[in-house]
Amino acid sequence: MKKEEHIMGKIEPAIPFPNSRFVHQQTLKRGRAIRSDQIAGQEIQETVGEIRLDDPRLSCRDVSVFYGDKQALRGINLDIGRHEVFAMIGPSGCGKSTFLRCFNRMNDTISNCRVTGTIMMDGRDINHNETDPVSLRVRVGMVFQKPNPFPKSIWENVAFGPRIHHLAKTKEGLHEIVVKSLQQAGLWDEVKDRLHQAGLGLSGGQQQRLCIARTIAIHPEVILMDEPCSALDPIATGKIEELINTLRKDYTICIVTHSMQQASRISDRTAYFHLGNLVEVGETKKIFINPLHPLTEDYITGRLG
Amino acid sequence: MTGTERDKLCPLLFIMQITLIIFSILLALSVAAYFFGCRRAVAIAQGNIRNLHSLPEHYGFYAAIWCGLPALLVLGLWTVFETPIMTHLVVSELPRTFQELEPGRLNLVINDIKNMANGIIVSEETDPNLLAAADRYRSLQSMGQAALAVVVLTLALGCGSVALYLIRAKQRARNRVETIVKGLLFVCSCIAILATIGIVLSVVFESIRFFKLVPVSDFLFGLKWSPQTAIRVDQVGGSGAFGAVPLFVGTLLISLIAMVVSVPVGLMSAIYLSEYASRSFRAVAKPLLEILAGIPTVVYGFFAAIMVAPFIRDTGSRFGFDVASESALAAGLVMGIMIIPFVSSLSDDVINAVPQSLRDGSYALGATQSETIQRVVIPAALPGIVSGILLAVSRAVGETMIVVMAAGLSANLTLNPFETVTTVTVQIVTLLTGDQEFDSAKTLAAFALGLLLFTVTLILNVIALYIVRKYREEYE
Amino acid sequence: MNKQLKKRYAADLRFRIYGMSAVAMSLLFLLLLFVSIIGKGYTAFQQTALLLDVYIDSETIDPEGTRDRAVLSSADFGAVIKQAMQKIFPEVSDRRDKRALYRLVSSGAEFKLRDQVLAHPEQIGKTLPIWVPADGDVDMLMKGSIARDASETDRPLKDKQIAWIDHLISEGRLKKQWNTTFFSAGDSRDPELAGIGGALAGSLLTLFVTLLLSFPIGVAAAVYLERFAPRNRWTDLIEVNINNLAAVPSIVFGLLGLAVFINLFGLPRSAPIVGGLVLSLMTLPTIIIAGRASLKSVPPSIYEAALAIGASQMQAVMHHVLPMAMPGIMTGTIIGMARALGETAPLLMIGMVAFIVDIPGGIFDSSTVLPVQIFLWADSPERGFMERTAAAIMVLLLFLIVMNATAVILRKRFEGHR
Amino acid sequence: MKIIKLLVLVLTVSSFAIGAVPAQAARDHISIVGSSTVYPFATVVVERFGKTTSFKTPKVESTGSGGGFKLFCAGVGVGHPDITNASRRIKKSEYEKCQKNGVREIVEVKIGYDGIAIANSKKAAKFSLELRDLFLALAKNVPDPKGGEQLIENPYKTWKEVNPKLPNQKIEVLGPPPTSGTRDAFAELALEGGCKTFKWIAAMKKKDKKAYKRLCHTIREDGAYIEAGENDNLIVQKLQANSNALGVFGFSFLDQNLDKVQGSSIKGVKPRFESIADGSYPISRPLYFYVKKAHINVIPGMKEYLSEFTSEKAWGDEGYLADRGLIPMPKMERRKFLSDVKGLKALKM
Repeated sequence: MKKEEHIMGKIEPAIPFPNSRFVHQQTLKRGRAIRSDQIAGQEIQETVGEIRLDDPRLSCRDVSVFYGDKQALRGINLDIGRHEVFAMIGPSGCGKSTFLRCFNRMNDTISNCRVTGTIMMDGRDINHNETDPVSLRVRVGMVFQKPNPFPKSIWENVAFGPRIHHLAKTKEGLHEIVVKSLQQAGLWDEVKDRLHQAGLGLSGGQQQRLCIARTIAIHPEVILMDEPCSALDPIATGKIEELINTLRKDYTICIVTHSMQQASRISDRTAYFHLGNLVEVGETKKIFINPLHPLTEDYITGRLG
Repeated sequence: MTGTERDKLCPLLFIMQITLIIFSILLALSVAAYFFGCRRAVAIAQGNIRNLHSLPEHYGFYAAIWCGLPALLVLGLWTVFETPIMTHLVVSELPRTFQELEPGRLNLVINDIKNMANGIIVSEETDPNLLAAADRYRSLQSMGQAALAVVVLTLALGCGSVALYLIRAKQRARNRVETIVKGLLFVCSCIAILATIGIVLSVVFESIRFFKLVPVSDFLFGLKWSPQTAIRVDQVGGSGAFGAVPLFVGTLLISLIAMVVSVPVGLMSAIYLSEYASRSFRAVAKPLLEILAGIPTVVYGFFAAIMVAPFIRDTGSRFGFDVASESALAAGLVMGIMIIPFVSSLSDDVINAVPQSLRDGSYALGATQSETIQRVVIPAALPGIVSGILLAVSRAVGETMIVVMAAGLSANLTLNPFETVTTVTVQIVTLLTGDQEFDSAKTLAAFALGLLLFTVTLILNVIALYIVRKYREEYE
Repeated sequence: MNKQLKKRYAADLRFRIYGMSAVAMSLLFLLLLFVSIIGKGYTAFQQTALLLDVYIDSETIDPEGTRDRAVLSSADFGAVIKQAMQKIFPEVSDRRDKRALYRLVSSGAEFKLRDQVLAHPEQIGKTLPIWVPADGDVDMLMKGSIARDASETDRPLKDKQIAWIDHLISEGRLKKQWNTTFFSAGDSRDPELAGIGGALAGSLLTLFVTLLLSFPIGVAAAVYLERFAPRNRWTDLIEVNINNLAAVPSIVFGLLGLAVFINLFGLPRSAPIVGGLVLSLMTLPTIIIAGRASLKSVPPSIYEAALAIGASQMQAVMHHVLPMAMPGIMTGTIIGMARALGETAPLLMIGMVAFIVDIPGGIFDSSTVLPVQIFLWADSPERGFMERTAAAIMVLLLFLIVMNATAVILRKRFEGHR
Repeated sequence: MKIIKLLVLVLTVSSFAIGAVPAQAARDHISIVGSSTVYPFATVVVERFGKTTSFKTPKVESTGSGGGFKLFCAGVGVGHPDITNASRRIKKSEYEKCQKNGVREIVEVKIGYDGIAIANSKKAAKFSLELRDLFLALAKNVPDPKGGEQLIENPYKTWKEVNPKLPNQKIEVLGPPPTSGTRDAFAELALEGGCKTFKWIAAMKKKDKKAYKRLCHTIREDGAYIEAGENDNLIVQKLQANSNALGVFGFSFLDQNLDKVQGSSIKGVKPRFESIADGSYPISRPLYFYVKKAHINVIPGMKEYLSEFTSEKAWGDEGYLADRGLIPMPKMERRKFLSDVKGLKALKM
């Protein structure tokens, strides 16, 4: 019944996050929203590198995530800029996916998951109880590790988002959005003749691009990608990376990846996570050429991980 | 019971006990064979089991099977054929006058003899011939039992000792034992096929006889059902119309009402329990719902006939409807309640089988929970749900007790839920419980209806299973 | 945008409410069913008894004074009971009135008295206070099922009789007692003497046959199909067959039983052996399917581990896989048995609907089963049978709930272990 | 050790199973089939018989008179019933069938009388019917209401159309199916009785007996007459629920359910114990059971069952059967049948 925990998760419009207000006040009371070094009595390394940005799109302060009693993330502080591709790397279980899921509150769907700290998006707290997760997710799209097209036609897959959000008044308008999204996702040429065939009939890479098309069809500001290429072969991976390259001019993209090469190829900035801590943040080139933290260095050189 | 009667009963009890004793001895011998087999195997191996091909216990089982199985077979055959053989022997010794009796009378005489042998003397003046026959019967029986005991036990001992004697270190005892066991398992798994064949044969032959009397087309497309052929020559019966369409329509009407109740309620319950409800609520509510499925249909029938039907009638007449006391509505409604858990647990399974990634994908696009369920989860689970509903329909069509108790007998060709209709199953029951003889069109019609019912549910099941299989393939 | 969102949330809430009300509705049905049946049936667990001071007149029952059991057991105890009633109401002299008076006592009273006298012949010639069952109508009046204020023609008891009953109540001769007859007796035409003992024994015998046949065969078939069967057409056929058999209407199994077991094999009608055979064919698919699911859920690593240390296929299955799957198989079996216990329709086909008083002692004796008894009683006109039907349903449901609860607990524990 | 435990278990279980199997399948109880009208009386006797004697209680199945004869006449032998109850006399055709199948000697026992009541719910208006009304309302073909000697398919929809004195109510009669003796008797006494009141039809009897019978005994099949199964109890319950319907069933059921249903008077006579006993109620018929003589010394308890049924305490004026609604025969008739039973006088037709 491990699935049950997922399904059981609730989106409660009235009280979007039971703990957020409390945490929020606590942070305010303490007067400093930047860093707490000691949480739960554990020794925390300071994050190395440049955390802050001017005019960030997303800004996290003191973000911790708990699964039941287990703490998965410890006091993360991080800014993510506009129109940048931000990569998160680290060994398995370091919390990078969990962190990613905080940005569109996907963690709400897991019943025993608790998020503390503040994540501001364009200056507004996304965990605030007036922030609605549904409208948040319109602004923050997400692509998952395994391609998960709905068991519907390609057209329906892309039209799903615009339709529930009433982005188009007419069927023609909807079709326009679908076509544009597919074009943007670089899938149009491959599927234009079979728009009404099942999305599940596409190849893995195509499916993943379909999921990206589905995401950009609702015009998000941020796209979260959770290891989008891990289930794909190198050719399909190359296509996705190309796509990310073209998308960066319109969107902020956060990508979690296991592949350091991928991170170095596509990202502007990179963060290295280790056992729930954010160890180092910096420009990708810097991180890969000259890591400051010994842990980062160990990981990048392959001694760890 | 007087003392003498008890004395006369003794042989019977004694005989019963003998079979039991033989059986017990046989089992004991097998157990002994098992131990001897084990021990002998160990002895042959000179204490080192590694010298053996199989484990000692396999040799034990091997010996036990040889000891028990042939003897058991003989015992079984004897119990089956004992009575006919004995009877034949006794009858052949009866005076000619008895032997020349027609079979029915002879059968009575035999019953008398058996009763006498059991110590039940019916008539005051008993025929000495019969008394002698009864004595003969009894003595034959005890002789037979004695012979049986000797044969069975000798067989067991003989086969057992040969098997024991033949134990060798390199004997592939395990393989042999396992082949026998595997054979037994295979035979067991074939019983399902036997059952199906039995069903088909038992309805097909009678149906063919029925269709000789009533043409198939009349049966399948006739609009009038009135199975009252006269059962005697000089009785003036009805016309004896065997058009089954009113029955189909009635069955469908009641099933439809049942589905109208059970599909929405069952589906929504499943959705609520699997998607919304808290773990603890689910843990309580699900077994409670399953109780609804476990309640015997005769209880639903009672509930429908005694409580629901009068209630519907009264309510209907309050609003100016003319509701029959056995309206299709009452039976359908209660049948619907019965089917709710059926629909809900099947839907629950398929909804749970929808991968979480689809839900995540939908949430990530900013869908609310209900939108996710309605637009992603349900469409994804639809084939499974449809097949579940088909199974529920086949259940509704075959349901008997509720309709027997709450629906009527008059075969009205109507779609009005307030009127009385009758169903295929009701007719089967009434046709067969009224008059059990096997040659009138009336009883044969029941078998034709049974064949029809079997075919329809079979088709529904096959379609449902096909959908499920295809659907599984899609996700695996 | 905001307005639209509100609308969407409202739709979400609505959907949720639909779901909740669906569950609530189902549970409400369940509650309604239970409440109405318990409400109708609980009274049957009590029975009105009548205290009579019976003078066991040796003139009437044993004029020759032999004290022979045969004489005593066929003696006219009815007359003795009538005398006792007459003694309480000496003023009743009219023949019609007398008959009306005697009707207040159940016809079972004389048998109760007879058994008592047979057990203690020394009581002959003495006056014996004895509680005998009152007539069903008296019982109904005491329980309030017959309205006293209805007009005389509208109720089975006449005004005079009610007056006598009131007199008996005031003397403390009428009292409601725990109804042991209901559990011990077989069927009867008199509601006050009818019990579920015979049906219960029939049900147990039938279930015994069912279990004896379907459990070993079902487990063997499941093991074979899940672990040994080669993938070929024959196996496919068996599988399809089992799945179909699970959904064949139960009444069709009844037709099978009638045609094959009764007409072909010549087994006796109305006997638990035939019922058990039919029901075991019905239960078999349930057990096989549950067994296979349970065997499948045993991690393959265990099987492989057993093979790796040199066990044969058979040993690996019998020693490791089967024991681990056993709780699941048992759960399936219990559920199958519960279904068999509640099954009625196929048993109607094989003649288990008959008036049978004697409690069956073996699987070849004529008998009915609990659900069929319910069916028979549900069609009986006497009011007393209505409450007895409901009470029999309560007993049946109790059995089923206990069985299902066992299955649920077993499943829970099974899941907990893994 | 496990194996030993298992074996012990197998041993006990199978010994239990074998112990339950009788060594041979001889029948030691009486098997009774037949009319649903006689069923309540037979079961009472059966129950008494089982309680007062050392014999096993007979098994009674309610199959309807016709079905009963069919089973009864199928042959002699333990596979066939010993006794069949009937709510009418055995017909010549049935008797011949019995003879043909080797059931040669049959003992006929008349047990008393039963009226056929036509009743409806107490909540509804009371009916007062003539036999002619019944015929016109229920026959399949009736004389043309416009006059003349031709027949038309029954056009009547309401009772008022049949007879202006009757209530304006849809004709809806619940009655037994053709296998039942109640139905036979009802057709013979009520419908034929009404049928005969048309002079030209009565004249037909002499010319074409078959056509006459077909006309007078055939019940309409257009839904006005509803076959409610063999179970008369069920009809009572259905009447209670449906106040528009009339029901046809034995008087004993009316007697037992006077608080629920009311009997319609026929030809001005109410269905009462007394009126049936003295013969003034027009639709009353004798009840019988038939015994296979060949079985009498073979099946245990047959003689004793017969003497129980024919004892004064059972079928007498104050016997327990009278309490159940059976109308006793006059004393002389009882004596005659008692001596028939004692002498096992075989029926001759």
